[in-house]
Amino acid sequence: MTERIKNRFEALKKEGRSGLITFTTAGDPDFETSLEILKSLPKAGADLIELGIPFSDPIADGKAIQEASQRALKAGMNVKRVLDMVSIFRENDKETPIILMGYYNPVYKYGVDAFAKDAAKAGVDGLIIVDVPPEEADELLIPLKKNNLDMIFLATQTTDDERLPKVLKNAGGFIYYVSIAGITGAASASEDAIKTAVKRLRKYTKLPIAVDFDIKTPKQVKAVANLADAIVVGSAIVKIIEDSKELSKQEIVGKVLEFVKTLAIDKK
Amino acid sequence: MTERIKNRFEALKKEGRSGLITFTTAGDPDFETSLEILKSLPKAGADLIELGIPFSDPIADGKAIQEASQRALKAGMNVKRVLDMVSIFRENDKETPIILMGYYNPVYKYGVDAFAKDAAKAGVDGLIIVDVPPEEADELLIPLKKNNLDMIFLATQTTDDERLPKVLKNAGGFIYYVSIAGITGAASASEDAIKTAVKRLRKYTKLPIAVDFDIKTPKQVKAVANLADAIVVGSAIVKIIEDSKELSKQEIVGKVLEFVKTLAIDKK
Amino acid sequence: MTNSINYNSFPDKKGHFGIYGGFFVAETLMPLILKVADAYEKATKDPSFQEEIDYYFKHYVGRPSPLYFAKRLTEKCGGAKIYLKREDLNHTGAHKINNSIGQILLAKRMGKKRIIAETGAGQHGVAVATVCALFDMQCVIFMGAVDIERQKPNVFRMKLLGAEVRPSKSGSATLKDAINDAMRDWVANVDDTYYMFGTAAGPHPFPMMVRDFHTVIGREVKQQIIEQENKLPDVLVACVGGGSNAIGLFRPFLNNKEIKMIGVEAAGKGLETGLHSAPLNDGSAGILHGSRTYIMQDDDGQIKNAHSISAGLNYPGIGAEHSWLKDIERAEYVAVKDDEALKTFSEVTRLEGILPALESCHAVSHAMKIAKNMTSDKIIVVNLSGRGDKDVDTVAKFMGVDL
Amino acid sequence: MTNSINYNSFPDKKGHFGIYGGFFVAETLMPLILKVADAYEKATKDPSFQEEIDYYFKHYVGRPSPLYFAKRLTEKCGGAKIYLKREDLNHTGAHKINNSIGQILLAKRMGKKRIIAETGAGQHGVAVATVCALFDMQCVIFMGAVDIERQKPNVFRMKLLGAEVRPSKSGSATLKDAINDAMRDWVANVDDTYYMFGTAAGPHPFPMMVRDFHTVIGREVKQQIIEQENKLPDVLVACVGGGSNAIGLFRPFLNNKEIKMIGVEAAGKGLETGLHSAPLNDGSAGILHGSRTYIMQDDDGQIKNAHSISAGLNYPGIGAEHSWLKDIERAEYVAVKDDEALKTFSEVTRLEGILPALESCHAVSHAMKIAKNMTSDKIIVVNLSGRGDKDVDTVAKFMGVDL
Ligand SMILES: Cc1ncc(COP(=O)(O)O)c(C=O)c1O
Ligand SMILES: Cc1ncc(COP(=O)(O)O)c(C=O)c1O
Repeated sequence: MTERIKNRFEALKKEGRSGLITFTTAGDPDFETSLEILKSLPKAGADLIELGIPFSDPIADGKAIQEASQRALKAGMNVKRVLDMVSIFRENDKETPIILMGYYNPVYKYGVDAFAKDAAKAGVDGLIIVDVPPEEADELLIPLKKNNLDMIFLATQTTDDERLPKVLKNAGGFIYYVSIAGITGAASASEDAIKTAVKRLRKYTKLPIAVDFDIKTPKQVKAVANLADAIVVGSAIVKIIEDSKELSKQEIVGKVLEFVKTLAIDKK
Repeated sequence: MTERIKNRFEALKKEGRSGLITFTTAGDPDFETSLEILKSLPKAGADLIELGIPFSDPIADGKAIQEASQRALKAGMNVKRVLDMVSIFRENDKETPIILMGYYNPVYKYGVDAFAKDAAKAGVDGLIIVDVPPEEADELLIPLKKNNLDMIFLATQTTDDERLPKVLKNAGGFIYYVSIAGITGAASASEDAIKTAVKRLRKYTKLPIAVDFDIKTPKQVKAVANLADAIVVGSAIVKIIEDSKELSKQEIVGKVLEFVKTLAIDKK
Repeated sequence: MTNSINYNSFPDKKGHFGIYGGFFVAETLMPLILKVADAYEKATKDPSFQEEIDYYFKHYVGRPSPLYFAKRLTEKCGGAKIYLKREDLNHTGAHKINNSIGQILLAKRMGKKRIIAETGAGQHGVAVATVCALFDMQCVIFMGAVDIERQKPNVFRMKLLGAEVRPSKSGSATLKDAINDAMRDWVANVDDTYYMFGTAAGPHPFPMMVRDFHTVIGREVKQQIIEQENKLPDVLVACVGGGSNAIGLFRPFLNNKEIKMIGVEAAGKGLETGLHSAPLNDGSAGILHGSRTYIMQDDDGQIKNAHSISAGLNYPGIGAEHSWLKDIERAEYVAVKDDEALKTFSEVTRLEGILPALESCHAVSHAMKIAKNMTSDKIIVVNLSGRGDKDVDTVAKFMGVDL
Repeated sequence: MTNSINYNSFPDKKGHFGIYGGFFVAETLMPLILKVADAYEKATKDPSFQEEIDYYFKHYVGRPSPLYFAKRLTEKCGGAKIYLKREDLNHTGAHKINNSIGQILLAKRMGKKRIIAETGAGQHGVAVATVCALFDMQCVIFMGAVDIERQKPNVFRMKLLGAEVRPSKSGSATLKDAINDAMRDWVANVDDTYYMFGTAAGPHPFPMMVRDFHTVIGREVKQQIIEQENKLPDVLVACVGGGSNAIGLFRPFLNNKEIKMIGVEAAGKGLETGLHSAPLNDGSAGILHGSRTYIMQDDDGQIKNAHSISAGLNYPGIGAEHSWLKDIERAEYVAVKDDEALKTFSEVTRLEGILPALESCHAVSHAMKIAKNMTSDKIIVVNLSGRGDKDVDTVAKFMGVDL
C-alpha cells in the first residue's frame, strides 16, 4: 500500500471530516487546461484526485464522461501523456493521492508491467480499472503490488453479501462504492440507501469507503458528506468543462475550481 | 352456310382474282366514323369485311389493334352496338359479307344463343372467335348453325398435319390462315412460306383460303394476292385511324378509304 | 351430389372441371399448349420427374415447411386451434417456388432454353428468375408498368438473378396485362420458349399442373397434423388470387368430405364498392386468359380492373377448379377487406413474431373470425402463403410511417 | 499441442478459452452476468430446456435448414464440391434466430419481462423483436444512428414487431456504440431486464451460450453430409463478424482434427488500408465488451472503427473462442474484400438462384478461391448465414442502379 492514500485518509480522520474526491478526465478539453485544473484542485478542496484515462468505448459511463473522453482523445491524449501529466503534477504536490481510473484496454495495450512501473514512477497511487472485476484481477494485482500501487475495487448495490468478500479480498486504498444503479451521471440514490449500504460494507472491511453517487450541487455534498469516508464528484465537474467550449483555457480552469471550492468539505 | 360469303368467293373466282378482306375495329375511333368507314369500304375495294368486336384484353393482338379496341371501348362501344352498326350497314349493302371477329367473353356474356340470333338478324355472315379453338367450339357451333352463320377457324404455321383435320372439321365460310408467328402487327412471313402453307391447306380443304400476313403496302398486296383466295389487311388500316387523332371524322374516313383503294386487287 | 365425387379424377383430359377450365386460346397458341400438356403427362408417368422435384424441394426450397401451432393467435381468438402452414419459410419467401421448380424441370425435359412469365407483386417473377438462374435458362418477366413502379425491390431482385423485366404498358398496366403480353410473346417465340404460368389459372394444363406442384402443401399438412394432433383438421383456409396456394392446400383433402375448405378473396375497399379482386364473390362465369371461370366483368363482358392492397391477389380471374368447387359447394369462398388484412398483419406480427404477406393476411383474418365461434377441440389450418417483408413499404405507407 | 485438446471442455468455468474470454465487465454488471451464467448452467441440466428449443427450431424457425449441393458453383470453380448450409431459409432470414430462441427461453426461465439487445444491420434486432413478440416481452433494441439511417426496412420490421428502437448517437454511432449503450441500459435496469447479446462475443457466458445455441448448424451438417456423401467434409468455411455462425458450424467438428476450418473476416477496402473489420488478420489481443480477444485498436489501445460493406461484419472485435482457435492454429482466419464479396453476390445469385447476405458472400468467396485448387473428391461446406434481400439496396447503390 502506498502511503499517500493511507496518510490522507488518516489525516481526514484526524480532521474529523470526510474527504472530497474529484474526477476529471485527463486531457479534457486539452492537455494544458486539464493539467492546470489538476494542479489547482488540491487548493480548491480536493482531498484525493481521480484522473480518468480516456477511452474510446467507456461502457460504464454516461454521456458527460463519454464526451469528456472523446474531447481528450481528439486533443491527442494517450496513456503515456496521462502519466506525464501526473509526473508534472507531482513536481509541486507530493501529498495529494492520485488515482487513475480507466478501462482495461489502453492499460493492457501499454503492457501491464510497464504501466505499473511507469505509473508508480510518475507518482500514481492507485488504480481503478472499471472493467476488471475481482474475477479477472490477478494479472493486474501482481504487477501493481510489485510497484506499490493500490488496486481499488468497485462495490455496488448489486454486490451482495456472498460476493462482497470476493471484491474485498484484494482491495487496496479504499472501497469505491457506486451507489447509483447504472452508469455515471444517472439518477442518484437516496441518502437512506447510502447509509444502509455503507453500514453493510463496514461489516466486511476496515478500508475507507468512498461513495460515488453523482453529486450535482454543494447542498448534496453537505447532505451526504458524513455518510462515508469520502465523496466522489465526477460528472458535475466534467459537465462544466463540456459547457465551456467557447471559453478560454483560463476561464475554464477558473470555472471548474470555483465549482470545486463550493464542494470543499468542512469538519463534521 | 350463309350465301353471301359463298357467293362472294364464287364471284371472285369468276373474276379471276383474289379478294381483299379489310379489318377495322367496330367503333374505332367512334361509332359514327367507324360506320362511315364501314359503309364506304366496298366501294373502295373491300370484297369482304372483317369487323372487330372490341375487347378489353385482346391477347392475340398487337399494339395497333389493342389500341383500336381501347379507343372503341372508350367511345362507348359494346356488342349490341356492333350489331346495330352491321344492321345499319345492311340497309344499303346486301352483298358484302361481314365477318365479326372478336374474343369469346363479350359474346359469352351476351349469351351465345341470343348473340347468334341477333347477329344473323343484323346481317352478319360469319364469326371468328379468336380464343375458341376447335376443342372448345361445340357450344358455339350449334347456335351459329341454327342461325345460318359460319364459324370461321384460324389455321397457323404451327397447326400441323395432325391437327389440321380437327381445325377444318367444322370450319365454315373460309379458312383464315395466320401466316405470321405471333400477334397481329408482328413480322411478316416470306412469300415462299405462304405459298407452301397454302399448298398444304389445299390438301385438306375445299374452302376458300384467306391469308393474314400483315400487309403494310400496296406493293405487298400485289406480291401475294395470287397466292390465296383472299388477303386480309388489318393493322395497316387501323394504324391510319390511330395516326389521325387530330383530324376530323370526315378526314379520317377519307384517309382510310384512300389507303384501301390503293390495296384493291385487280385481276390476275 | 358433392358426396359422390372423386375429386382426384378432375380435370378431364381437356382440362374441364365441370363447365369450367378448358383451353380457350387462339389457334396460334393451341399447338404449344397441347405440347405442354403432353409433355406434362409423360413426365408424370416417369418416376424420376417426381424424384427430381422432391430433391429440389428438400435441398433447395427447404421443404417440408413447418406446420406451426399459433398459440398466441389461438388464445387471442379463444376458440379453435389455429395452425399456420409456413410457406413463408420457403426459398424466395412464398409458395410460388413450388410451382417454378416443377415447371422448370418440365421445361428442361422439353428442351426449352428460354422462359417467360408474368408477375404481379413480383413474387412469381422472383421465383421464376431464381429457377432460371439455377438451370441456366434465359428469362424474360412481363410485369405491368404500374406494378414495376410499386415493387422495385422485387424488380431489382429479378434483375440481379439475370432476368429481363419487360414493362407491360397496355390496359391497366398490371398483372392481367402482363399475362396478355406474355401470351403474345409466347406465340411469337414458339420454338424455344416455355411460358411458366404463375398460378392455377389460365388454359389447361396450367390449372392442373400448377395445382399438382403445390399439392405438396396439403400432403405435408396431412402428415404433420396427424403427427401433432393425431387427427385431421376441421377447416382449411387459404387466400385466393389465382388460386394456386389454396388448391395446393385443399386438394389432398378434397376427398375427406367432412373437412371444410374456405378460400378467401380480396374484398379490397369492400365488395359493394366494386373495388375488389373477388370474382367468386362478386363476379360471374366468363372466359379470360384461356379458361372459363369466374371473372370480374361488366355487362358487356369487358374485364374489370381488380383492386387489392395485396398485389398478389390483384387479379380479376380465378383458377377454374375453384369456380367448380364453389358451384358444387365443396368449398366456400369469402372475402376480406384491405383494412381487415392490414389489421391482421399487425396482429400476426405482434402475437407470433411472423410478418405475413398481405395476401396471406386475408386468410388469417378470416380464420380468426371463425375460430372464435368454434370449440377448442376444433382445428383450423391456415396457409401462410408468403412472408411480408415485401409488404413493409405498403404497410408503412398505410400507417403513415416514413421509411 | 492442438492434437491433444478436447475442444468440448472449453471454456473453463470462468469463460476462458486459453488466455481469451473471461468477464471483463464493471462490478455493476458482474452480479447480472453471473446470474445469467448460473441460470444457463441450470437450464442445460434440465432436458426440457433443450426440448423447448428443439420445438421452436422445428416448428417456428423451420429447422433443419437444408444442406444444398451447389452444383453450378462447383462446376464454375472446377474443384472441390461446394455445399451450402442454408441458414438463409430460417425464419427472419439468418442464423441469428437460433440464438434468440435459446436466449428468450432462458430469459423466460429467469422471470425477465424486458429484453434489450444491440443490432448492427438489424438482423439480430429483427430476430430479438421476433421472439419478444412471440413470448410477449417488452423489447428495446439499441442501434447506431448511422445504421438506423442505412437499414430502414429492418428498423421498420422491428417496430412492426412491437420493439422500441433506440438510436445510439455516441462514438461512431454504429454497432459497437449500440453495444455500449445496451450495456449501460442493462446496468440501470438490473431487476427485470435481460440483455440478449447477438453474437458469440462479449463477456462470459455469452460466447459459450450463443455458440451452444448455434451448434445446431454444425450438428445438422454432420448428419446431412453423411446422408448425402457418406463422409465428413474436408473444409468448413464461415464468415466471422462476432463469430457466432462460424463457431456454430465449427464446434461439432472441432474434435475431428482432420477437418480444416476457415473463418472469413471482412477485409473491407483492403487490409493494407486499415478500413476493414478484420481483427484476427490485422488486430491484436485486447479487451473489448467484456472479453479478452483480438480487436482492432491503435497504439494507445483505443478501439478503431470497423469498415465493411456488410453491416453484420462491421465490428472491431471477435468472439474469444476464435482468438483462441487462431492462436492454437486449430482454425485459419482469412479476409475477403468488399468488392470480392460483391462479385460473389452476383455469382451466387446468377449461378444458384440464391441471394446471399453480403456477410455470407465473404465466406462463399473464399470457398470459391480454395475449391479451384482442391480435387473433386474433396468437400467444402460453406455456411450461408443469411439471405441477401436486406442487401439489395446496398448492392444496387454499388452497381449504380436506381431502385
Ligand atoms: C404470398 C402470396 N400469396 C398468395 C398469392 C396469390 O396467388 P395464388 O392464389 O395463386 O396462391 C401470391 C401471388 O403473388 C403471393 O405472392
Ligand atoms: C447474415 C449474417 N451473417 C453473419 C453475421 C455475422 O455475425 P456472426 O459472426 O456472429 O455470425 C451477421 C450479423 O448480423 C449476419 O446478419
